[in-house]
Parts: sequence; structure tokens; C-alpha cells
Amino acid sequence: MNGLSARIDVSRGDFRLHVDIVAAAGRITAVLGPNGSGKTTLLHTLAGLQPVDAGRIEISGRVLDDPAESVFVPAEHRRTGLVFQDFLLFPHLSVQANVEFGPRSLGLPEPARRATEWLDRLDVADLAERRPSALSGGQAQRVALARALAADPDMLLLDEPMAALDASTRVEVRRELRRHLREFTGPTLLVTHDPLDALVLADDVVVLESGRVSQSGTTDDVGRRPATSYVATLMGANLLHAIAVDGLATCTDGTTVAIPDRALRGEVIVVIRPEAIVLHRTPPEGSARNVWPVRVVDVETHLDRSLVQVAGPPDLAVAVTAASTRDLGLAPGMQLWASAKALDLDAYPRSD
Amino acid sequence: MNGLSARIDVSRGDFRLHVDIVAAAGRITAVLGPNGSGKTTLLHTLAGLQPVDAGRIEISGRVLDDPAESVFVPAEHRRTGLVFQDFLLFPHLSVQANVEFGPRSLGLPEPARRATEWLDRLDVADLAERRPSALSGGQAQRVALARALAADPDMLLLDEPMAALDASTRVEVRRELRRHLREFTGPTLLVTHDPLDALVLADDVVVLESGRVSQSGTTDDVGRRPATSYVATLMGANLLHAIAVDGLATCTDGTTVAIPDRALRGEVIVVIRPEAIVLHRTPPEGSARNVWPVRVVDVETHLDRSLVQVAGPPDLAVAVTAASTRDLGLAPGMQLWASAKALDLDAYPRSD
Amino acid sequence: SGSSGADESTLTVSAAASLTESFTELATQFEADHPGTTVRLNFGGSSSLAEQVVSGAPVDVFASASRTTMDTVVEAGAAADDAPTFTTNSMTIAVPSANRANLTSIADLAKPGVRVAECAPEVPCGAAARKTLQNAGVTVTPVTLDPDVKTVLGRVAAGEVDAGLVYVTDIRTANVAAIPIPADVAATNEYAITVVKASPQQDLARQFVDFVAGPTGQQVLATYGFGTP
Amino acid sequence: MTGKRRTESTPWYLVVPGVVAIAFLGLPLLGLLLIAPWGDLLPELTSEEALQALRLSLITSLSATGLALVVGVPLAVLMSRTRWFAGPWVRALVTLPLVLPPVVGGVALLAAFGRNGIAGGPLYELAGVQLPFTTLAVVIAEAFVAMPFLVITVDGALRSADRRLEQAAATLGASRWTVFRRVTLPLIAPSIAAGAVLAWARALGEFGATLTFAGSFPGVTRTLPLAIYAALDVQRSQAIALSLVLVIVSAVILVSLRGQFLAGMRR
Amino acid sequence: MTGKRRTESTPWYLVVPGVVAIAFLGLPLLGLLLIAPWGDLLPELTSEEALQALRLSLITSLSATGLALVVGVPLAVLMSRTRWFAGPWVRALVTLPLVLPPVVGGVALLAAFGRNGIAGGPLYELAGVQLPFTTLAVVIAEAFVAMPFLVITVDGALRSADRRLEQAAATLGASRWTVFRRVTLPLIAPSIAAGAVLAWARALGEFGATLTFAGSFPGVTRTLPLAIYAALDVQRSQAIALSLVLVIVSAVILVSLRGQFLAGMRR
Ligand SMILES: Nc1ncnc2c1ncn2[C@@H]1O[C@H](COP(=O)(O)OP(=O)(O)OP(=O)(O)O)[C@@H](O)[C@H]1O
Ligand SMILES: Nc1ncnc2c1ncn2[C@@H]1O[C@H](COP(=O)(O)OP(=O)(O)OP(=O)(O)O)[C@@H](O)[C@H]1O
Ligand SMILES: [Mg+2]
Ligand SMILES: [Mg+2]
Repeated sequence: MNGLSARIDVSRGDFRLHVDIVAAAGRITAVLGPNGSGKTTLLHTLAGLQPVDAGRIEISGRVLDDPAESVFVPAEHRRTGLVFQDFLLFPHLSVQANVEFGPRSLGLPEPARRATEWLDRLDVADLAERRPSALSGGQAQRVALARALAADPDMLLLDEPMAALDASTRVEVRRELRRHLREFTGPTLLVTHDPLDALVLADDVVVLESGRVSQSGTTDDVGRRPATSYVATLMGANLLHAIAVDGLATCTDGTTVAIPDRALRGEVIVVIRPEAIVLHRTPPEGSARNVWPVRVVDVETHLDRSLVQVAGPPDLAVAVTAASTRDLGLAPGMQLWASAKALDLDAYPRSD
Repeated sequence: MNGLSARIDVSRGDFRLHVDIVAAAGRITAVLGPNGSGKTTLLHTLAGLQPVDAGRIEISGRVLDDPAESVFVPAEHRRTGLVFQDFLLFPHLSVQANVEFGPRSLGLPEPARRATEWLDRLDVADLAERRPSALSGGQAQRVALARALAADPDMLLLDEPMAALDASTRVEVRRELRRHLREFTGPTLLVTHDPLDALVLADDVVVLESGRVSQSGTTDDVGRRPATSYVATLMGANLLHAIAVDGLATCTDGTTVAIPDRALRGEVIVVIRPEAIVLHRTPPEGSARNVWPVRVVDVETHLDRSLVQVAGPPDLAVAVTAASTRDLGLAPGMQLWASAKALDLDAYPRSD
Repeated sequence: SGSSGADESTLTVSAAASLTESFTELATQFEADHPGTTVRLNFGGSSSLAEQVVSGAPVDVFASASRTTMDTVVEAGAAADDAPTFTTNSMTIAVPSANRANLTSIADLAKPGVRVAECAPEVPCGAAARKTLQNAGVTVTPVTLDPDVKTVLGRVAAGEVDAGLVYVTDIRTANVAAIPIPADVAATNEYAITVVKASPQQDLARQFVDFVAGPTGQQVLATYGFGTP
Repeated sequence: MTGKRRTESTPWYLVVPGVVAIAFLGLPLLGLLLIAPWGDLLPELTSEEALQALRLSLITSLSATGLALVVGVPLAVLMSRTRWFAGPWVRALVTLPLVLPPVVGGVALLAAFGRNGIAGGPLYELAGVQLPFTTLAVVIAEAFVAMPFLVITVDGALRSADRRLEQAAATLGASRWTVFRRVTLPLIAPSIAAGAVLAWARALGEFGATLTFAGSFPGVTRTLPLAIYAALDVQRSQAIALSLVLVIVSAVILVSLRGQFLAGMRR
Repeated sequence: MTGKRRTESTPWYLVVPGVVAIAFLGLPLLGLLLIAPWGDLLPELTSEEALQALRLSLITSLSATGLALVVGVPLAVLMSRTRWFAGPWVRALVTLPLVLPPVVGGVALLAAFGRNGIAGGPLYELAGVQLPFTTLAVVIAEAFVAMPFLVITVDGALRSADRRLEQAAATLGASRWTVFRRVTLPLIAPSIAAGAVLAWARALGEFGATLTFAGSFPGVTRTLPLAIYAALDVQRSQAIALSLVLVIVSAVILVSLRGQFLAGMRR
């Protein structure tokens, strides 16, 4: 296969990471997952900072790590551009020297020019003479990104490369990154907590939960058909596990949901967008077939939109306009009815 | 005044922070700003880690720093709960001991119980016996937050307290924080890069740019009426500086924009939401009075929505549905027309 | 301190290191002659012992391997008497017991390739060595000029030098053999002894000094190679 | 197989000089073991004199290390944290005892604390106290030569420690003393341990300054190195046996300390 | 006014022991200055013998420091980075020369590198080379006693350094050698400097092992401390004058080194 293919079994303390990952060359794979799910561990293992206990790491046919064959290519021969979650800039070198470090180590031509170019692209060229200790958090992150990219890697491993960037810089860096990554011929793994980063930058998504892959696929597939509540929450949707019979899905919590596809049978996942749910003070009459009595748990007000958490069953996140919030007089503890049209929700077979 | 009032003039290397900040007790003030704009410097100065060169810091009538009066209250007597951008957990202490550190230092009753309680609330109680080096990034951040909150501070200074949290944890922590901060009687300053954090959590917003305050006010005001492009971008809107006469605003780049309020005169700011702009392959006919020829610079595709950057004048961000993207065959370099209804945009006097 | 009661008393004697064995034997005999008395012996380089005595160290008797060193104590007013010479010591040639350089006389020291150690000219044993070589009419370039005789002896014992100029009384270990020097050539050294002025037990100290200078003392010293003054 | 897969492999350009260093330090010790009079060792080990000297050496070297810790660590903290103490003069003052040949150090100690010394004089006149030739004098001499090792090691560690952790502690309401005790000290614990071992080892082997300042009286001031020196001319093999006692005792202590020492060093 | 506003103030519980430490180290030096024969100093300073000894001392102590650096730093790296060298035996081996009284150290060096020693014997038999009584022997003796200070200081620093920076360098394609040269070494530069100063100071003051192993011949092996010792018995004031030369030269070197030394220490 052209790209990365890895079977990894590795431990850190009590934690065990046990995953199969494939990342195609020229494509960007977003790695999502809750805190402590093993994303950083995965990247470090791929970069050669930790050998696998069992398994095999291969990139474009070249074996990087395989205990069975006694192969272990050390980090310095892997050409992986790793951006560390906490940057790890060299404190004794200037920003310029930090970025030149990779090109120099690899004997690339014109290291100084390369460094300047990357600092320029990430808009931190004016900090070239600074020591890392004199950088703000976001500046340090951009320098770390420049340092990894300047080393002209075969595979890019980015551990939350934009977490410390301010919102507008992030848009720019994301754009810059997208441009560069489009030219980049190797596989890219991008750890991020921002679903928008994943949606905008990534072609594929791998979701880790507790050291295992809980879902993977193209960004679209995962975005549209989340397989776990974690992914659904990430994508801003509600997810229910249910058994479907003749257009009626019975959830594990006992509620029934009318779903659009009558042909669907067996274990299914029902996804309801927060915008598709309507709240009522009195039991609604009309065409909506799904109506549940709920209690308001929490109201989060954004500019002209509120996100309301309600406890059912089912527990749901509901998006309402600022106007409805006022009209309904929404407050925690209130008893309401929630309705959702069968046609406005999505149901698909569970695939695991 | 009840709360924080600070006039700060302080330098770090070439950088100079020169701001007036007011933060009311019991309210949450979000501090926004680009990387390197001085947010961290501001928080450190308020915490007493750096004395002001000139100015005065006062909280509920108590002077914390004033060179003119030779007053400087050191950090340990300020009771400010500061969450550092890079956490700064004590590497030699367990998670539990880290969180107990504040209560113990201050002689608060039952430090162990307090610590456990906060670890519990932030959902990291099971990590209590770990050393910080054995935590993932997001776990470390939650512990740092717990440590600051457990010390029962008079003023909370949070430096990107959620940057490393995964999306779903962030929702929970945000909710937990909101609940706690609602009970909290002192002023809170919250540095964040996520406009959603600001919108959801904050009552007021202060925007720093290059060491100066570029805008401040309630969250709603700032959200609805951004004063600088930075704030507009942050809020996901387009901002144009213009001079208005009789319902027509002439921008600095020469374009004219029809605006809803004919009474508005003089320097104005025009804000256009990306959703309010429509793209056409041919010059549109119809009621939209604002039509500009533009060139596509960049297309970012989300799930069912694309964000298109176009170069004019004016330069705009345009939101279109996935369907339109396909229909229009959007690609960088394409020549199009952009239109926006006068009624669908916002114009208000510039206030500085 | 020096004394600890009427019956039990401790006499502290500081003596030059070269007196270690002879004085240990003498002390045992003195203790036998004076029941209830313990003699505590403190050996060291003469000049550092002298330095201690002058600085007020709790010492009752001081025996020096050098007249000059003793003179400094007398001049400093730390001696209770004029510190008579009580014995002498003369130069000899120490060689490793294997004697691989096949040395047989003092003249052999001048042969090329022979490594000789002697004391620095500033210290008594060095002065004596120089004088001895002069008397013999031999010109020797030593490889080292050591600060004390024990260092010279150590080098001979370790086989690092082929010969060393030391005192007769130093030839005591099995690793070292002596090549005698004719009496008219070998330089001698005077040993002096005194009661320390600050000693709280002048009588007992005086008795010890007299004992060493007396017939028993001289006899014991002679068995270790010392000469009579 | 796993050997090949270890991420750390030892590059030759480090192993070659490293092995040279080990040979360089190890050969003399090996030589000492070879020429050692093993037959004499057991009687020597249990002889009253050797035990007395050993006991005295352990007591004084540990006391000197304690003294060095109590005043040396604060000095190191001041040197790295305040402008005045960071000056070149304090630094020179701390380093100079290292260069003084021990015997001269002893002379200097006499000039300071002897009966006629600048501090010892008044002490004698007013209180009748004489330091030289007492066990306390041994402790002082050992502390004088050993303290600089501790101070320089700890000072270096403090300079490279992250001061921001101390700031974090201050924002949590910790007083300076609490910060010092619960953050600064634990963070540099490995270096304090290393410095204390250096100082202790130096104190244990100290000879010249002790001899000059404290004399060499069995049971009072004759530590093991002095006993070794005293034996060197007469009974060379006894001296070597005593040296072995010193080496073995230190080795046992160092190896048994190791667990705790390394624990402190781990981060 | 600004004084009051400084964020760092010096707490008394550090200042009191700190000042005690300074007095403790400073009084003997002051005492030495007071009893110094200032009149003799100038002639002494310019006497051929003193200059010769000083020159020899500087050359040998710097060579010994160089030798210690070249083999000691790699050893420290191995000790902190590989399992084998991190064992208790290597650690004990490195620490033991510290406890050996210098004279015994000299005996041990003879047993290893002397004419009849385990390494020196073959050397003499096969190549006719004899180390003792040469200037090289002085360097060896000084390096033997000084190297442990360097190794222990550097090892400690390496243990507390952040190894993840080395990992970061490796992911950027840096070979082990590049990582060592451009990351590891610069990061611990302050500790290497501190260790080198300790080792140099110890080498400069070294006396016992040098005397025993190398002898004491003017111009060849008689370093300044040996000259001082030789003079101590007979010409005490000359000895003190020579000691002052040593102290002053070291002070001048330390103070002038300071700038660079501290620069290395700054983070
Ligand atoms: N040295 C260690 N000892 C024990 N457990 C460890 C160690 N290092 C990491 N862990 C645990 O391994 C798990 C995975 O950590 P990892 O850093 O890979 O998570 P992550 O997915 O990157 O999380 P985050 O989003 O918070 O950065 C976590 O639960 C963490 O607590
Ligand atoms: N020690 C220093 N010397 C010189 N300049 C410094 C120093 N420390 C910080 N700066 C500069 O001060 C400015 C403000 O830094 P600060 O950390 O307050 O920014 P920030 O707003 O927190 O940014 P970020 O969002 O990236 O964390 C930055 O431009 C930074 O480069
Ligand atoms: Mg991580
Ligand atoms: Mg910041």
C-alpha cells in the first residue's frame, strides 16, 4: 500500500494502545478522541520514540517497526515531521536556529533560506532572533509547526498543531496548512480537538476511544454517520442506539423513535440534529410523530441561538433561537415536550 | 468599585502592554486577542508575577500594585487563581498533592477533601495518584484548573483553560465552569481563543491587539458590533470601514455598499454575515442592491456547507451550501458576482 | 588534656614519625614503671608537631627529629628547658629488596639510568643527603626531591626508584634493603627532646624525658639503629 | 532480539572514551586491591585503633556534611536568587577553598579559628574555648573543604531549575518559606543529594587541613586518613589495609544509598 | 522606592545561614591574608621557582581538566543514558576516588601505572616507558582525583534534563552525534562548566596523589602545592606567600571566567 499502515500494540503505564491504522499517501487523516484516549501515544509510536510491543508499522512498503522481524528504524531515520503537543522548542537556540535544525541535520541545501521561508509562511519571521522563552504560546506553536515542516518530512504527525492559535490566526494557518498539505505527497496524521479542523482539513478520520479505534472512514462518512456518542457530540448531534422494526426504533432507554426508512431492521443508530428538535410548553399536536416529555437541564446562550440540554429519556441537545428562548422562558428544571419529525432525523445500521 | 480596576503599563523585552481594564465582581470577562497581543502578560501582571512599570491595580478598593504609592502586594498575598497557559503542574507531586497545594498553603480546612472534590468535578479523580508526567495534555489541563479553583481565590485568571480539552470534555468543563463561576463572587478573567467560550461563558469581553485594548463591552455588544476586523473575523463576520451618506457607505477600498439605515452619517462600520452573501456565475438581476465582481481565493468545505474566500474589492468570506458549491463548480481563481441585500447587513457608527 | 586525676594520669608525647617503634616500646616500659600512667603517643612530621606545640596543642613532651625544628619551639618560648639532643641518626642507601639495578656502593648512584630519590634540600633529611653525597664526592641527579623521608622510603619499597637516601632507622620493612655508607661519609642528624612549657604535669613529663635520655632509653633506641649523641 | 530493538543504543564515540574513563578510574583501584595485604585485613579491620579511627571518620564526615547542608544550601539559594549574593566575590569566595592546598587550608583555619586567630582569639579570651585539636576542629576542617562542592552543585541546579514553578506556587498562596520547602527544595533534591555525596566523600577523605588544624590524636582527631598517613612510613601494608577499609566502607554506604539517591534523581 | 517593590526579597531564614556560610568560608581566607608576609610577596611572586611552579600548575591542571572533559563527559552521558553504565558499580567506581585520601590515591596510581603496576609494568617492559616522575604523571594524578567531580556533576544534570528535547531532535533527522553535540551538550553546558571549574580547582590544589605518583622535582613535577608543602616546614612565610599566589591566580581566573560561565548558566 502506498502510505502508512500500522498495527500497533503498545503500553504506557496502565494504559494500552491497541489499534490498526491506515493513512493513505497524499491524504490527511484526522485523529480525534477524548483526552487520554492515546492520540499522542499513537503519534510518538509512529515517530519511533517508542517501539511497539507487538504489531508492525510500514510506510509505502518500508517496514519501520516489527518486533517479529527484529526491525526497528530509529526516529532519526524515519523522516517524520512531528509537532509535539507542548512544542518542545530547543530553549538554547533562537527561533531561526530551531527551524534550521532539521534541514541542517539532514544536510538539506540552504537551511537558512528554508527556515526563513517557513517562518515567513507562518507569519513569525519577525521573531527569528528570539529565544523560545520570549515567545507567547501561539507564537511558540507556529514556530514548532515551521520547524517540523522545514525538515521536509515523508510523513507528517501533527499533535494539536493549532490549539494555542488565536481564532483568526488559526484560519490563516489552517489555510496555509491546507495549501501545503495538498502539495504534500506523504500521509498526514492530524490530532485535533476542533471538529472544524477535521472537517476542513482532513480527508479521513480515525476516532480513538480508550486506546482503541471506535470509528474510522472518510470525513464525510464519519461526520454524517457517527458510530458513537462521542463522535456525535463532536459533530454537534444527538445519537441514540436502537433496534429498528418497520420504521420504529426502540432505544436502549425504552423510548421509541419513528424513523424515515421503514426497510431498516436490527441494531441501528439514530442521529438527530439539535436544530431538528422543537420544544413546546404543551403536548404538541400535528404531524411530528416523535414527542417526548423532557426536563430542561441547562441552557447555553450564544449570540442569537441557545443550546438547551434536556433530560428525557431520551437525553438531547436542542438548538433554539434566542426568540424561542425568551418566548418559552427556558430555565433549568422546566418540564417541556420535545418533538422531532421522522423525516428530519437519520437512522443507519450499526456497523461494528 | 466592586471588582477589578487596573491601569497597567508594563514591558517584556520590546513588547509593551498598556491597558485599562475593568472587571466587575461576579462577572466573567473574556480576554480575546491575537497571539502575542499581551493576554498572558496581562494575567501575570494581575497575579503579581510582574510589577507594573506605571499604573495601578486595585481590587474591591484594595490596592495591589501602585508604584506611585510604593505598594506592591506579592503574588502569595493576592489570592488570585491563575491557570497557566502551559499548566505548570509541580512535577514532583502527585495530582492529588498538586491540587492540595493551594488549600494547604493557605491553611484552608480539609485540604484533601477539597482537592478530591475538585478533581471529581473535573472528572480526573481516578488520576489522583499519578505524577504530572504520566498525564495526557488534556488531563494535565483539567488538573491545573482544579488546582487553581481549589485554592478558593478572590479573583480568577484563566489562561486558555480549555485549549487542550477535547470537544466533548470541553462542553462539560465549560458547563462545570459556568456553574462554578456563577457562584463565584469575585471577578474572573478568561483568556480564550474560542469565540464560543467567550459567547457562552462571558458577560463582558475585552479585546487586546498589540498590547492595547481595541474593543471592550458586553459580550452581546462586542459580538453584534465588532469594532475591528479581528473581532469580526472572530465572530465569523465580514467587516468594512466606510463613510456613510444617505444610505450609501463608501469603503476605504472604494467599493460602495447600500446600508439599511439612511439616517447614518460619517464614519461607520459595515458588518456582513457570510450567510447573507449570495454568489452568482452571471451578474444577478433582482432586488439586491449590493453586487460586486469577485474572484474565488479559497474554498473550505465542511460537512454540508462551504466557506468561500473571495477577493474583491471588497474581500469577503461567503458561506454557501454544499449544493451551491457543486452547482457553481467553485474553485480558486473563478470569477463570480457576489450580492448582499441591504437589509441583511448591519451598519453602525465607528466609536473610537 | 594531659591529666585526669591523682592516680590516673595521661602523658601526651608528640614525637617525630621516625621514633614510632622505639617510642612505642619505651612508652610501654614507662607505663610499667609508673602504674596508673598512660602514655598517649602522637607521631608526625617534626615541623607540624612543632607547629601544634607552639599553637597550644595539649602536649606534655615533644621529641623532634631535627635540631633546627626544635630551635623554633625553644625560640617561641614553648619549651620548658633547653631541649638537649638525646640521640642521632645517620644516612644510608635504601634499595628495593630485589635490587634490580645491582647497586653496591654510594658511587653506583651516579651511574646513568639509575633513579634516585632524596629529600628536598630544605628539609633535614635532604640536607643530610646532600652532605653525604658531597662527602662521598658523587654527583647525582635525583628524579624527585621529596618533602619527607617516608615518601622516599615509599618509592623504594614500591620499586619505583632504584635507590633512596634515608636514615638508618628507616630500613625496617622487608621490601627494602640497605647499602651501608661508611661512617665518615654518612651525615648524621640530631634528635632533641623537651618538656612542653604549657604542660600541666611538668614532673611526670620530666620523668619521661629523663627516662628516654637515660640508659634504658638509649639501649632501646640503639636496637632500632639510633646512635648515641 | 529485544536488544536490537532498544531505542537507546550506545554510540561508539561515547563508549570508547567512556571505557577509557572507567579504565582510568578503575585500574588504580584494582591495583590497590592487588597489592593489598589481604591477610592483614581482618585483624586490621577489627583492631581497636582502626575501629576508633573509622568511627571518628564517620561521625566527623557526617557532621561536616550536615553543617555544609545547613548553611550551604541557603547560601546556594541566595547566590542564585538575589543580586547581592550572586556577585563575583561571593562566587570566588565559594570556589577558592577548592584551590587551596589542604595544608594551607589548615593554616588559614588556624589563622581564623586558632588560639591567636581573628575569631578564635576573642573566643579564647572571652570564653576560654579553644577549637584546635578537638573533634569539633576536625568537623570544621572537613566542612571548610567540603562545603564548596555542595554549594556549587546546588547553585548550578537552582540556576537551571524552572523558576516559573515557584511563581505558580506563589499564586496558590504559598509563602516564601512554603515555596522553598515544598517546591524549590524537592525540585533540586537530586542535586542536593549529589552535592551532599560529593561533600561527604571529600570530608571523609580529608587529610591535610585536618592534620594542620586539628592535629592527629587517636580517638579525638585521628580520622582514618590520618591513621593511614601515620601508618604509611612504618607499616605500609597496614596503611593499605586501612585504605581498603575506607574504600570498602564508602562503597557499601554509596551502594546502599544508591536506591534512595537515584529515587531522588528520577523525575 | 523601587527597592520595596522588587518581587524578590531575601527571607531572613536564608540570609542568616547564608551569612554564616560566607563567614565560615571567608574568615580563613581573611586570616590567611592577615598573616601573609606582604613584604615577601612581590619577590616571591617573581622568583624563578614560584613562576616555574605556577606555570607547571596551570599547564597540568588545565590538561587534567581537558582530559577529564574528554573522557568524563562521555562517561557521564553513558551513565545517565544506558542501563549497563548506570549500574551501581560504575557509580561506586566514579565516587570512590573522592574518598581515597590523596596519598593512597597515589599509591593506587603506582599500583596501576607505576614501573611495577598492572598497566605500567607491561608498558615499561615492552616500550621502556616510565610514567612516574614525568609531567604526564602529574596530569594523570590530577585527572584521577578531579574527574569524579566532573562526572558526578554532569551525570546529575543529564538526569534532570528533559530527554524529550533529544527525542524532538531525533524526529528532525538528527543523528545521535548531532543530537549530542547540538542539543544534549548545550543544554547541560552550565553543569559542564560548573563541573569543569570544580575539577580544575581540585586539580590545581591537588597535592598528595601527585607527590606519591609523580614525585616533586622543580620544573618537572613540582607544582605550586608541592612547592608550598616543601616550603611549609622550613620557610613558612614563603609557603604562605606561595599560597597567596595560588589563591590570587585562581581568583583572577575565576572572576574573569565568570562572565562566560554565567552566560552558560543562564537559560
Ligand atoms: N508515563 C505514563 N504512565 C502511565 N500512564 C500514562 C503515561 N503517559 C501517558 N499515560 C496515559 O496514557 C493515556 C494516553 O495518553 P495520551 O497522551 O496518548 O492521550 P491523548 O489522546 O494524547 O490525550 P490528550 O488529548 O489529553 O492530549 C492517558 O490516559 C495517560 O494518562
Ligand atoms: N521575555 C520576553 N522578551 C521579549 N518579548 C517577550 C518576552 N515574553 C513575551 N514577549 C512578547 O510579548 C508579547 C506578549 O506575549 P503574551 O505571552 O502576553 O501574548 P499572548 O497574548 O498571551 O499570546 P498567545 O495567545 O500566543 O498566548 C509577545 O509578542 C511575545 O513575543
Ligand atoms: Mg495528547
Ligand atoms: Mg498567552
